[in-house]
Amino acid sequence: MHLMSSATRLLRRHTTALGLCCLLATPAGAQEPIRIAFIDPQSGTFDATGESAYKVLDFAADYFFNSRGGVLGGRPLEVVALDNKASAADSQLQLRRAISEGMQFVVSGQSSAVASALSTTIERHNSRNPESRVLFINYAAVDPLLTGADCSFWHFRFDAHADMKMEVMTSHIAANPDIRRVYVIGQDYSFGQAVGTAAVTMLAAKRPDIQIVGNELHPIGQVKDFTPYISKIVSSGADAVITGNWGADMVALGRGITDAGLDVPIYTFYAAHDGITGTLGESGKNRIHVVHNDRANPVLNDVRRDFTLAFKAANPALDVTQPRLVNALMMLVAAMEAAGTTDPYDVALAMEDRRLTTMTGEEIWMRADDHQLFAPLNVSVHTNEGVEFDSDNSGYGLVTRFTVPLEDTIAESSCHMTRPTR
Amino acid sequence: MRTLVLWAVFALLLMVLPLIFDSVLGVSILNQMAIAIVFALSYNLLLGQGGMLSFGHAVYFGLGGFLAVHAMLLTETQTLAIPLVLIPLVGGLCGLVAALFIGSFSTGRAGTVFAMISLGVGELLAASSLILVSFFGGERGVSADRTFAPPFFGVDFAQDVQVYFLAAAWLFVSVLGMYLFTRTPAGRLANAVRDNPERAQFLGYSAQRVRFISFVVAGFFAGIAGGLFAVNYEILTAGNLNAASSGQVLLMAYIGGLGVFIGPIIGAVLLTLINSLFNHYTTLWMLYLGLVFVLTVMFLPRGLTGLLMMHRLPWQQGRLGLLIRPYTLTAIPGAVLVLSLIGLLEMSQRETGPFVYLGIPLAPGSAMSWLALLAVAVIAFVALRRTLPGLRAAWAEATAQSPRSLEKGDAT
Amino acid sequence: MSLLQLDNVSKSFGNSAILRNVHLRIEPGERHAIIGPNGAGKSTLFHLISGRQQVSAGRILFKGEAIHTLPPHEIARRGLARSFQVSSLFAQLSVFENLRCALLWPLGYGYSFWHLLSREKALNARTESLLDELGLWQRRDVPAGELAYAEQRALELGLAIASGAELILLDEPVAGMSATEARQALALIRRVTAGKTLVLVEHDMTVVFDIAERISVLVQGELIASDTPAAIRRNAHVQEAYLGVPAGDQHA
Amino acid sequence: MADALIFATLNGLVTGMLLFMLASGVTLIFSMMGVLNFAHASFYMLGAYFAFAISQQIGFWPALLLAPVLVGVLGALVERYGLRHVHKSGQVAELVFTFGLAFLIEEAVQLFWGRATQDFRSPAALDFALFTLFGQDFPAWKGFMLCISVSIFIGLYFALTRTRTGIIIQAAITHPQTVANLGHNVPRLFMVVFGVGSALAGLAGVIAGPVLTTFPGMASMLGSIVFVIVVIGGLGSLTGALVASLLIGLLQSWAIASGLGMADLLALLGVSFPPDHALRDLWRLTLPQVAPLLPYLLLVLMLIFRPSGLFGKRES
Repeated sequence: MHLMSSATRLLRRHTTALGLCCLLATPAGAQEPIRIAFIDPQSGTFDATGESAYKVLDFAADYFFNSRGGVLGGRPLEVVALDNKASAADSQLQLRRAISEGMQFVVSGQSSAVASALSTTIERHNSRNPESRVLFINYAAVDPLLTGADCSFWHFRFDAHADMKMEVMTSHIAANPDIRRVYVIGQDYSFGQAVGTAAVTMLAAKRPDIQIVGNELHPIGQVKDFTPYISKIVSSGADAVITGNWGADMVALGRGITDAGLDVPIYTFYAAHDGITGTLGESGKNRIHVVHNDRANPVLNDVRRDFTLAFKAANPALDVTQPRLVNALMMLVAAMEAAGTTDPYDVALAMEDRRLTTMTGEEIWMRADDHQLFAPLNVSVHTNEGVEFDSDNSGYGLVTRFTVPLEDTIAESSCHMTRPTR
Repeated sequence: MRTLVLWAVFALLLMVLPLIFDSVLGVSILNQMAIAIVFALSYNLLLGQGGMLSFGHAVYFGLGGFLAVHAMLLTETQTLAIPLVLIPLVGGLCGLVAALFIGSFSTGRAGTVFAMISLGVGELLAASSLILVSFFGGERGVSADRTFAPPFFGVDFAQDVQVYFLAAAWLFVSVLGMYLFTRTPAGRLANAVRDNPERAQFLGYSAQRVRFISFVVAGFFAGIAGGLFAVNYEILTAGNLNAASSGQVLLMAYIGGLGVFIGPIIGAVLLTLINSLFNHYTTLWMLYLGLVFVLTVMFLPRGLTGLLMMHRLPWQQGRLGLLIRPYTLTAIPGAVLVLSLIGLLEMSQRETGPFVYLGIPLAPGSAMSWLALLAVAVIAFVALRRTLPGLRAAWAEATAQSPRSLEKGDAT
Repeated sequence: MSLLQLDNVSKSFGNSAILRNVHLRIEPGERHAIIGPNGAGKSTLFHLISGRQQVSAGRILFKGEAIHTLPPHEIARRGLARSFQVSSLFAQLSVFENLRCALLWPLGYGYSFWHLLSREKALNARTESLLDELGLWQRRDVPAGELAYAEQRALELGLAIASGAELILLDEPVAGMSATEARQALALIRRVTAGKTLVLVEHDMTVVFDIAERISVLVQGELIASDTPAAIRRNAHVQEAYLGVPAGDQHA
Repeated sequence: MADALIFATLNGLVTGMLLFMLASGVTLIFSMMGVLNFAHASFYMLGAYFAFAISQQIGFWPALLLAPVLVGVLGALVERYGLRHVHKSGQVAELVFTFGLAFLIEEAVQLFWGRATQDFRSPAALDFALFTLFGQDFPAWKGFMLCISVSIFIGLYFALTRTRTGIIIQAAITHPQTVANLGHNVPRLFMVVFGVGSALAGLAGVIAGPVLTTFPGMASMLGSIVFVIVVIGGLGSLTGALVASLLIGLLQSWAIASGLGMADLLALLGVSFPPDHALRDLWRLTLPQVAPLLPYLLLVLMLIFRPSGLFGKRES
């Protein structure tokens, strides 16, 4: 059995001995590094995106900044991975570790549950300890409440939320005349429910003739075999499926549908990378559609192509799974440079209403009212034709087929943020 | 008298600890330890003292925690005004009530039937926590801000250190409470029913009733631990009452040692450190934890405190000196063997780039480093095999009953 | 009114009858021995009386009240204690703890979790005196599991008599003991059960004829005789059952 | 609606038989050695991973034979050097040992194969639709699963009732000591039974791996369901395990297929509740949501009212 290594998590440079917690004495001599805490699951079995996301962020920090003289006059960026084991309690522990070691920026996004817990904790921490404030960069948790009812001055989201993605998805479906019966199935929790309700309301508005033939919720992480659900989909005569599933639930559902010989488009949020593309492979071709704010293929410019090639060279077994992380890092650094400091309050102000051209050549904008990022949203298809960068080294990858420009993705803000004083 | 001194030292230690480990991380680990100790001790009331192996003890911890966080939420929205100091008691009462209900039908038998019922109830509640969203808050859980509670002598518990003192106070009360319980008729009968349920019946006691009392008391203290969790983390999620949390407390009690009262305390401290610190240095910490656990079950059935207790006999006979030399002789190759094996495992996780292991630069790519580590491991293993018999002999001699102590004991 | 009364008690597992309509009367203060070859159902009889097993038919009255439907702990509370053929002790608890547990119910502690055992003077004093009576003083803090065989039998007896029960059932108290040990155990039994009603099952005939005032003989689940020791010695049926000598004439 | 029900029944059979293959091993091991093997589902996972690794080198069919044998040998070694050693410290220690073992195997699998889902596919030869019912294909692979598990049941049943070792095993189920007194080497018998039980789990892993996705969490997903089946079926009874497995498989499948819920029940009774009612979660409850709960509910009820299970010969 060839010893395949998966979790490469080398702590770049730490001086703490294994004591209970004798603190980090950062060497004063060399330019003091700006340390960014990456709090996502590194262990646990349900979903493995935590590690590949860390590699992308860590590599981007070196590739774009450290190798080019650092930030704020030569200070290197250092990304420290902290394992939260996908639990709210452990996220708090790791947050406290980050604060102990003087980190002022936290990047996380694995699940909406952890993100909302972290956002509330940071809001409380900042109001109780003004001297050690922390800024929260959410790169993937899509629960609309995070920039809606539960929005916070210290939380910035670098991904479109569920309703925005549903707008794009339902527009793409509406544009397809031969879809008349849509089946919605999701995991029984806030995100799954949000996708369900959004699908029903938006399709009713855009294509009243489309019939929602099923709106099913299944327990998260409990379903071993999706066949009973699939036989319901088949008997409903659906000619399109919408699902927000991720991890093992996405793989099992995707494979179940394709195994049953159901040749219908499946609209998803997370049906790519970390073993999912490889596992779906041929049976998913031209069926799996993913709504996301990235353009894996065709690549628009050389900056993105060079970055991806460099990343693949350094990590052959991994893919650039979360390009949003690079966008977030670039905007964060731009705000630091503009504010001339790493103080979270000033960086937050500088980031509000900021526009930036990403490595993929697209323009993104961070709205000030609710700290929600807007970027062009795409519908890409799982195929092996026209794929310059595949995932899981499977020959299959995502090719963008439908794009909605930034302006059209803007949804009005429902956030009433309590803005802290200096 | 001697126990009074011990309790005073314990109280003093609790006061001093936050001064030594005063960093934000240090205090939060201490808080976590306090919660884990109360939870592990309440578990040992069932397993170590009462002989009831439960795979669902996190149910009482979780339910207590959820009710506590709901109480904090009601205080936050001004419908109630419960001081934060009493929140753990709210958790405890909820754990008590849950144990009253579940204990009524599960304490009929100990052994496998009890274990299976506890597993069934645990899984039942964990699965339903994602359905009853109004109480369990679905997968986002339920969160509340503790600073809205009426201040306690001017303290609003915003800072972690203040929470530490609340947790330490409850820790002291709980440990004392559970210690005293084991010194009461009901506590001592729990041991009797553990050893021989049938004989206890012939002395006038229903084994089911005795187990039931221990079960309810354990539920109460598990609820307190849940309440402390709610105060410290200000959030409860479905993960707090699933099988993994029940498994964690089983590890703590077993590695610490079931037979001795303070066993679970040592287990809780050790595992909290491993859970919060080790995962910072290696992604394989869960593997090492699994190995430590399996080896403990196989070679140290009475846990770490059991190992210490085994040394009481030679210590009483002043023969401890005999063991020092063989211990060091076996410890060195043993340590080298373990470290080299860990090195091999860690290196397997590093695909490219420099890999510095204990200060020694190694290259995962080159066969040289693998061979070197392997050679060190083999040498250490051989050395270990030669020194082990020495240790066994010394151990046999140290624990042999000296004739003098035999005469004293055999008058009939 | 006899202390213990068995009316046509029978017990069968499936279709094999272990005991068949046993009639027995035990008077207060009496020392009664039950003898019979192995497999005669003596231990089963004890299990039925002490509630460990349920009767298949018939009834058992203790102090005039029916106890054959009660669970063991309720029977024990009414003042009926028993020892076991194979020592059944609390292995991990010390000898002192074993005896103290036996005293908890009689001294009215019930299921209390509000009394601190270390502060209960009367309870501890009573336990110490019991230890002394049993001669186990030296082994006070030794876990019961580590006692020598004879010491375990002494503790077994101690647990039975600790509750101050009026009726004490002893299941082969001197089994497996040497002659001297048996003599010492017998003296101990006589001393601690003074003034109490005693029913014992025993194979050692010297012990039986030394201590028993009445003897019942159980053979293949039937009580064939219940009389004074002298009468039993002369009883033809008993000889036949024990010695296998066919009786002169078959009684009806 | 009828076609969904037929398919659900068919699928319930497939999952039921798969669960049986796991439960049969646990029942045998538990009734003979009184050991509830928490690590049994981990052997199932190992079966899937070994088959995945072997099938990459030398194809699927040899893997179908080799992987279960490998898992069986591993199981025997675990019994020989682990369980037998721990047996001395009592039943609690054994339970806790297998619990630790499950934890360890899960981490070891992640060490060797990483955390991502493995692309373990059923062999191309069986990658066609056996038949199509109302537009849904019934993959041949699931037909193959059914055949294997049915033949395992028949094989096991005859092995236990007709062969000499089978009779010894049956005897040892209820009276291990007497069997030992008759001169049979009971420890070796235990090792063989533990090995065969693990091999059965491994085989279940090989045939279920492609369908139920091979990833490190596949064991914990299935873990406790197996105990539910063993307890409900009755300790030491193979037919009990079969009936219970089918019961659970069909129950869950029908619950999902039916899609009924409290709302329909309330509508039937003509009762309605405001949407923000305190117990709104209960009124919105649907059978598919409750499906994963049912086995544990059955477990607790069975243990209270009939601890020996449906066909059990002895309690525990």
